[in-house]
Amino acid sequence: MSMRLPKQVGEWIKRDKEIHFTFEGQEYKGYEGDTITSALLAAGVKVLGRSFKYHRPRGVLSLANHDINALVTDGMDTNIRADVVTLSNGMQLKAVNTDGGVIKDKSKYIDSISPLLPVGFYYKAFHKPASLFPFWEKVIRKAAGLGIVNFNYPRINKRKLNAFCDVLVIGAGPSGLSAAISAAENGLEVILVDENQQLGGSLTYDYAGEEAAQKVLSDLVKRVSASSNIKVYAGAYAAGYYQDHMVPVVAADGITKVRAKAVIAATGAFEQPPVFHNNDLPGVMLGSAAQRMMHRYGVKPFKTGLVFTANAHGYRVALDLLKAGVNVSAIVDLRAEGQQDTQAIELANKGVKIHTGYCVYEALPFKGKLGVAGALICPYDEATATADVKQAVKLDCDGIAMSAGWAPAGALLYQSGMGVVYNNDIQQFVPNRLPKGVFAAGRVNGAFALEARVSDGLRAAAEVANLLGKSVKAQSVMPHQGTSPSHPYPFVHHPKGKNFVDFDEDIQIKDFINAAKEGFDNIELMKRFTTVGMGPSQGKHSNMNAIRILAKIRNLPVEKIGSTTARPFFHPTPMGHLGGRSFHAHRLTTIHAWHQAAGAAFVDVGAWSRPAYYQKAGLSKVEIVQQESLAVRKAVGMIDSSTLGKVEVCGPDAAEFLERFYTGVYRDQKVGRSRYVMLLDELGVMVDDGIATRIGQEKFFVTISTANAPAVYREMQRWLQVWKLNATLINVTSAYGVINVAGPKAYQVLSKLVTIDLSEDALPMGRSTEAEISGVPVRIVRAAFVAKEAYEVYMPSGYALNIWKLLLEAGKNEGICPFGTDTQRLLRLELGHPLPGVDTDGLTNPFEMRAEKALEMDKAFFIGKRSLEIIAKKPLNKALVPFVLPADYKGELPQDCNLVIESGAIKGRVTSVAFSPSAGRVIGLAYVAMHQAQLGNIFEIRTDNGKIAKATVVHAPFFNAE
Amino acid sequence: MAYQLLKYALGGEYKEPRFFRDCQTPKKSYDAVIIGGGGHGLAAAYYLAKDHGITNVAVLEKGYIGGGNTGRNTTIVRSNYLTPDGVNFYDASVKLFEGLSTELDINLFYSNRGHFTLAHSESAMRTMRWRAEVNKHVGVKSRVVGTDEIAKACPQMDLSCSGKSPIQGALYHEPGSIARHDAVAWGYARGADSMGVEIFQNTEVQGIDIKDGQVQGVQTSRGYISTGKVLSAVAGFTPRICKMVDLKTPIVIHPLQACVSEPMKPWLDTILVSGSLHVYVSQSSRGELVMGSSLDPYEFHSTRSTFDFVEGLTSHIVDMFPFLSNVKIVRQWAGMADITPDFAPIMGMTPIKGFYLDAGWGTWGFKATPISGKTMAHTLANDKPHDLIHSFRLSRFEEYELTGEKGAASVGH
Amino acid sequence: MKLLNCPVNGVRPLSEFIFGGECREMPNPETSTDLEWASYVHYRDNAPGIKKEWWYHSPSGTWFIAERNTLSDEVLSTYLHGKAPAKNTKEQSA
Amino acid sequence: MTELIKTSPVIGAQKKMNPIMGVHQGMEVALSFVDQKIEKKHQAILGVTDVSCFARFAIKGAKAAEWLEKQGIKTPEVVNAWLEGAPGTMVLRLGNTEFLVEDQATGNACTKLHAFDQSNTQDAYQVARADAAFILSGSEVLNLLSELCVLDLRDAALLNNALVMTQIAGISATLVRESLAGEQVYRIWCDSTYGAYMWEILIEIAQELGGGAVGLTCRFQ
Repeated sequence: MSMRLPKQVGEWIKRDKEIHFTFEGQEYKGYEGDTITSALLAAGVKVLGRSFKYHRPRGVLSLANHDINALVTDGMDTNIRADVVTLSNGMQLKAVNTDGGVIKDKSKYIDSISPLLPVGFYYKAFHKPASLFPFWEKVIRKAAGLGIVNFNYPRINKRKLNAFCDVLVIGAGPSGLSAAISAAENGLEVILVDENQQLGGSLTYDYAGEEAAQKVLSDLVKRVSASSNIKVYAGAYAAGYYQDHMVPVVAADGITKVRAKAVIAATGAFEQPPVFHNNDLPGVMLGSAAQRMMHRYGVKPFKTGLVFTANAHGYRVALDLLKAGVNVSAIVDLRAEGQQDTQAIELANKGVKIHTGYCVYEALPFKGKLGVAGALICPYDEATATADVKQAVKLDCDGIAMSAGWAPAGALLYQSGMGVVYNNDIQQFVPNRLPKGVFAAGRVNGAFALEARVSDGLRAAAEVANLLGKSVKAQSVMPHQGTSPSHPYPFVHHPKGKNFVDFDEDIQIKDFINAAKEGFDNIELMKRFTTVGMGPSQGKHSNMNAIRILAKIRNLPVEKIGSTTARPFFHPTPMGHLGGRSFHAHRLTTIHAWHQAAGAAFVDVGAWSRPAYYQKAGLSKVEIVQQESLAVRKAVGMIDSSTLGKVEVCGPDAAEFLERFYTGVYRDQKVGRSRYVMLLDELGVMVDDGIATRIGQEKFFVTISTANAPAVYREMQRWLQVWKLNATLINVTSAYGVINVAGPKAYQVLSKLVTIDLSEDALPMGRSTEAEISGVPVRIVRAAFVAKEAYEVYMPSGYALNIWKLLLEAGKNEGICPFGTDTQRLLRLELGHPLPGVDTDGLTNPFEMRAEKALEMDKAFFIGKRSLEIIAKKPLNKALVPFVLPADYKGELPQDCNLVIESGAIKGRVTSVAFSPSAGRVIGLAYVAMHQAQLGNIFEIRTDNGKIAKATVVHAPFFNAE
Repeated sequence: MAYQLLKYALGGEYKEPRFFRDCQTPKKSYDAVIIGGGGHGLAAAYYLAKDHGITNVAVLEKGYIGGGNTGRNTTIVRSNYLTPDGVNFYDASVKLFEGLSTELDINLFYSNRGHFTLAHSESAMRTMRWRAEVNKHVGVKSRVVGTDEIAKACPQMDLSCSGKSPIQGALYHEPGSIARHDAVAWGYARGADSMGVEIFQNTEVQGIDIKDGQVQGVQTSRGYISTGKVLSAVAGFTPRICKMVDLKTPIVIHPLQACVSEPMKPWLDTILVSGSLHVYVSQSSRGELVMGSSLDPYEFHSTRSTFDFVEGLTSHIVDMFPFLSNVKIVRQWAGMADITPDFAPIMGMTPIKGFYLDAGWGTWGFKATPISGKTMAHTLANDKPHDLIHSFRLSRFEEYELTGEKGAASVGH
Repeated sequence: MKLLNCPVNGVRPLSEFIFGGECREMPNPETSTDLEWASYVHYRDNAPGIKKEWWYHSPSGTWFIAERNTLSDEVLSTYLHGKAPAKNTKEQSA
Repeated sequence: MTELIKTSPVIGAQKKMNPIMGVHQGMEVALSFVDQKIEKKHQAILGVTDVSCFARFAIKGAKAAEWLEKQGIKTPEVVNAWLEGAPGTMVLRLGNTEFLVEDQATGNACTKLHAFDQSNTQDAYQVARADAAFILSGSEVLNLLSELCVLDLRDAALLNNALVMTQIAGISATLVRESLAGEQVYRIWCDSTYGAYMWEILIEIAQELGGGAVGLTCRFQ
């Protein structure tokens, strides 16, 4: 039967736009602007879900995303918050966490065995005997969790934007709206955020039977939309507060990261459920929820109901219910003195029976706990918090509205570093210390009366304006008048329990008492043991009540209990939103497109993508690499080495800089000569190596290995500052392309393109020269990294692709063969060159690499020298040696990182190993114990499958070893 | 239904005893004082009493027990380290964990899931083989596996990681497990308390009294306590305690963050770690995805959360599991990790007689809880370091004898 | 995200910076003992407090010093190495 | 010997969109993408143009400004600023002592500067650069930038002759706003090896927002 009311003033639904959907297989209709829940309620559906632990039927509690009673799935998405997700046509919805439907849920039996499952029971069960735990674990895991994840859900990349403002106002209730307007009038740029689709906060539902609130609201909203200084984000929540006033604002279409100069949290308060037996039955709801139903969605909460209250708000709710035609059978007020205001009088005049000093002892379920059949009420003694059951009376009703108090929505303020005190006039924590630029206004700040909330907003706005350099008159707020909006202990104990504090986790009063008995009697331990507030609604409806209970248990003032830290997020936030468009920055050389066309298999090196080798149909990677390497040994090959780090060191102190930075000598280096450079860290660990070419009296050109380039260049910059040398560093990594032409025929090929003499005599190893290729200035360096006859050609990177093509053309007859990094690895291994990061690790020192020749220990200083002097005094315990396997070796090929084993003990490891077609055998580099390191010694490598390969220590280079 | 539960059904009054006494006033002196009521400190207290009969012990906790990194980590237990010493140490820990629920008579939900360290590059694969070979050598079940085996264990994962960093293989570590972290602290607390150890919460150490290089006692917010032996097991607070005794260490504090999703029905059975994507993820017994990432990029002695962390983590998670786009993160938090230069702990004796250090746990402390407790108890009781922790001694830095765990650090991660 | 004031480029989000560790005086390698040197390279003044730190602004390649409270994360001042401390301001530079 | 031409660092990414290629300032670049009418529309909403081909000259060192002035090039007084240092030529001051001179469609200062040999000038060292450079225009350009850059780039925050070295799409880049043929456009320079990546991101977002690639011809006709 329909519960839809006639058109309400200010309702959010468009009655001319019908929307059709199904829930649990049944067809329903709602209106545009309905949430899933409001449409179901309008259709008379009360049971919206099943609880997490006991599978109890659940209906509306807050209708404001302060609980997760109504979680549904549409088959595609899961854990959809039905209370706040707006309805759309064709939705096919089911409740999550049921076994056979929300009404027939087969797991409902758990509720009846709940006495077996007290708080923390799972710590005390299932582990004995240990052998059975895996079985129990399966059972438990099956019971855990809420919705089922859909593995076919599409990847969503939501945009993440940045926005800036003077002041961010969070919450568009009376205080937030007033603050925003006032700030804007003071010339400040304002962003106003509210999680609801429409502005107004409580002004959109808390009417007390009148329309005054409506008028206030429409006036405020008019002024907001009239202001050019206010940008409004409605239907968007502030997910958290982060350092320096950064607040991510989450909307359906993505996140806006707002960076503000000041933040005003006008976030209001969450209504808290009073706790009594069966307070979770469908039909038992918060007063504010009932008001939202009526005024936002034009839905009647129930036909005959009573209001269980302990504050003035309950009376306002009752008036709204009457206005909506609900038969209010009684107001049950926990407080002996009740309420003496106009609303109370009006209700009395309207003939509503008011029981002061009474409680709802229990809500009476009808069959299957699917709804409320009535309520048992009885006198209640606030001092002892006991109910006089003997005098219990039964009232018939199909619903109960609860208004007993509020908890400040202070999460973001806590995250910003707020300090709080407990205000006894309003029985609420309020800020007493806020960081610079953070302000609170409205109910979160303890202001409850409408006028107080408005003036508190103006007060905050004035303080912001003054902070940001305006000078405006300070505003005062009058302190709270009348009864407390919150009751200090709205709990009705009951032998049968089922008086719920945390609806997410099915936690009852006795769970807290028992947890305390077991020693979990401070709020953090209690939270962890009972899991209160750890569910998806993050304690919005439960943390404050938990604190009140613990205070009572320990007989301490609430203030002494303190509260748990409120961590982000305010509402659970989708990973697709948070991740956004995940960027994957990568670097490509100018020649990349050619490599792709040529079928290169790419490998990531640092941020770069480099050809590992060039695929050929029908050939394995290993075969290709061997072919490419043979081409270099027998004819000529070329590789795009543009990714090398390149730095020019200029100035009078250029050589001095290199002498301090690297381990070698550069002072006496002649222009046009190249020298090896090795970099250590201050511990004497080998970090990187490369080549330094002197290209002018005061100018060196230094190469850094690809992956280390950014870090090494940073270190160069830092040390230059520290040493205060007269030198300038220029990072030319991307400015120059590098093509390494290598092999016996490299000379022939290159000579076709340059006019100068490249012969061994004219340009021996370690020399460099300037030249031209088709009018393009290039530098040619003789370096022997992959082959003795090799030329590194440097050119402005814009020309690299076309010069690469020229070389290919020029080398046609010589059979020039492009090769990749895998082949380069083999080639340099054949020459016995260790690679930093491959043949070294995070602890390797030059002695272990047997690279003493690269160290000039007589220099006054180089980075790491002092540590090397200390290390040199210790016995060396391993060394890097070149090794070969017998030419006739037939066993499993050893792999990099296989271990060197001697009489069952680890003595070292292989760092590089491969079959060298040029050497005709398996060659490699390995760390071995010193006593194994001498030439000709045989040591044992354990291969993947555990077999032993006997390796012999040799001299490098390998391919002409003998 | 497990019989242990029946007792709650029968007999109305709830008769569960306290896990541990509510100690308020310390005695004048104790045989040993343990600073830090986290897993490590409580475990050390437990084994001091159980293995060595030393029960006149006070545990001093500034906040509440298990409230530090014990309650903030992502609860992964494994032993697939790089050096034989490291592997042996953590393997001993795994073996203790396996029997711990029974020993402490509390269900730790110790759940053996298997642990994949994903490799997205050849250099990462090299490190995986290195670790696998060392693990095999000392008898720990780790091996290099290909993408087919990963796909079998986690068919839902996009092995190409949305095409951004294709997975090439992994190190599979069979013993990899997760556990209910709080319960570990509570279980040790109960065990230690039942043997006479006194646990003081909300008790802050304000100074440590030393005469001629020998510990005399500690000044606390509950008064002076005299003792000859002090164990510092305070993770992120180590520098503050060491400053009290003027002890230099290489430790630096970086926040380490984690977050948890809303609960969903179980689907992720294994533990996944990706070094290059800086992601580790498992699904808890509650059905939440528990996710962590790499350390915060700079020194900071606090536990505040950053948005950068959760942005980076989720973008990588969604690369691995595109279908999680609309699954929600409920909560994020942070701990203070005490990082050492060689990614191994600092354990044992110090130049100050009677001052023992259990620190440098960085991102790997929870998994070592039982064995650190056991070996530190042994070290205190015998005043000489347990064999398992010899290579973790503080003096290794001055001696230029850093542990090889650093080796892997610079090798393709 | 935290903001940091680069002495050359002004206030920027932390994502533009790289932390370079504590800025420490190197002892004289010639006169220092092995132990002094070992403790210089390995040990840190790691208790919370106000530290001189290296920070690097990547987009401009600028190393500078920040005096930062490692307990509160408050930055007291930033300046180029060797230059006189400049007051830390938070106006957006442009 | 035939003069070689350079190729734009984003040529690989551009060719996927089969533009009409051509040579400008000795570099092969995309002159136009399919249809001029559409390009005009993109330009008005969110147009992305690759101007990596513009001639550039860069110099670094304590005496760099002095040296440029000697060659008759005006330089910005303050750090991180730019001005028109010669007709049709932008002079960007990158930090304290580094300058980037860039000839716009009409400028021609760089050729002269390159010709000048400063091998023996002290404290003024020529910087070899390879930039990927772009022009962003249109009504949605701030919308795009608000996703890619964490700085406030609105008119009030980014002064007319200001220059920012920041991160765009996660990589280091230099950005200024200039007025080009009467419209406010943003200029972006980044390391050429990131050019293809930058181009693809810019185009991806531009297309989402109703814009797209704009060729040199359309931009400068």
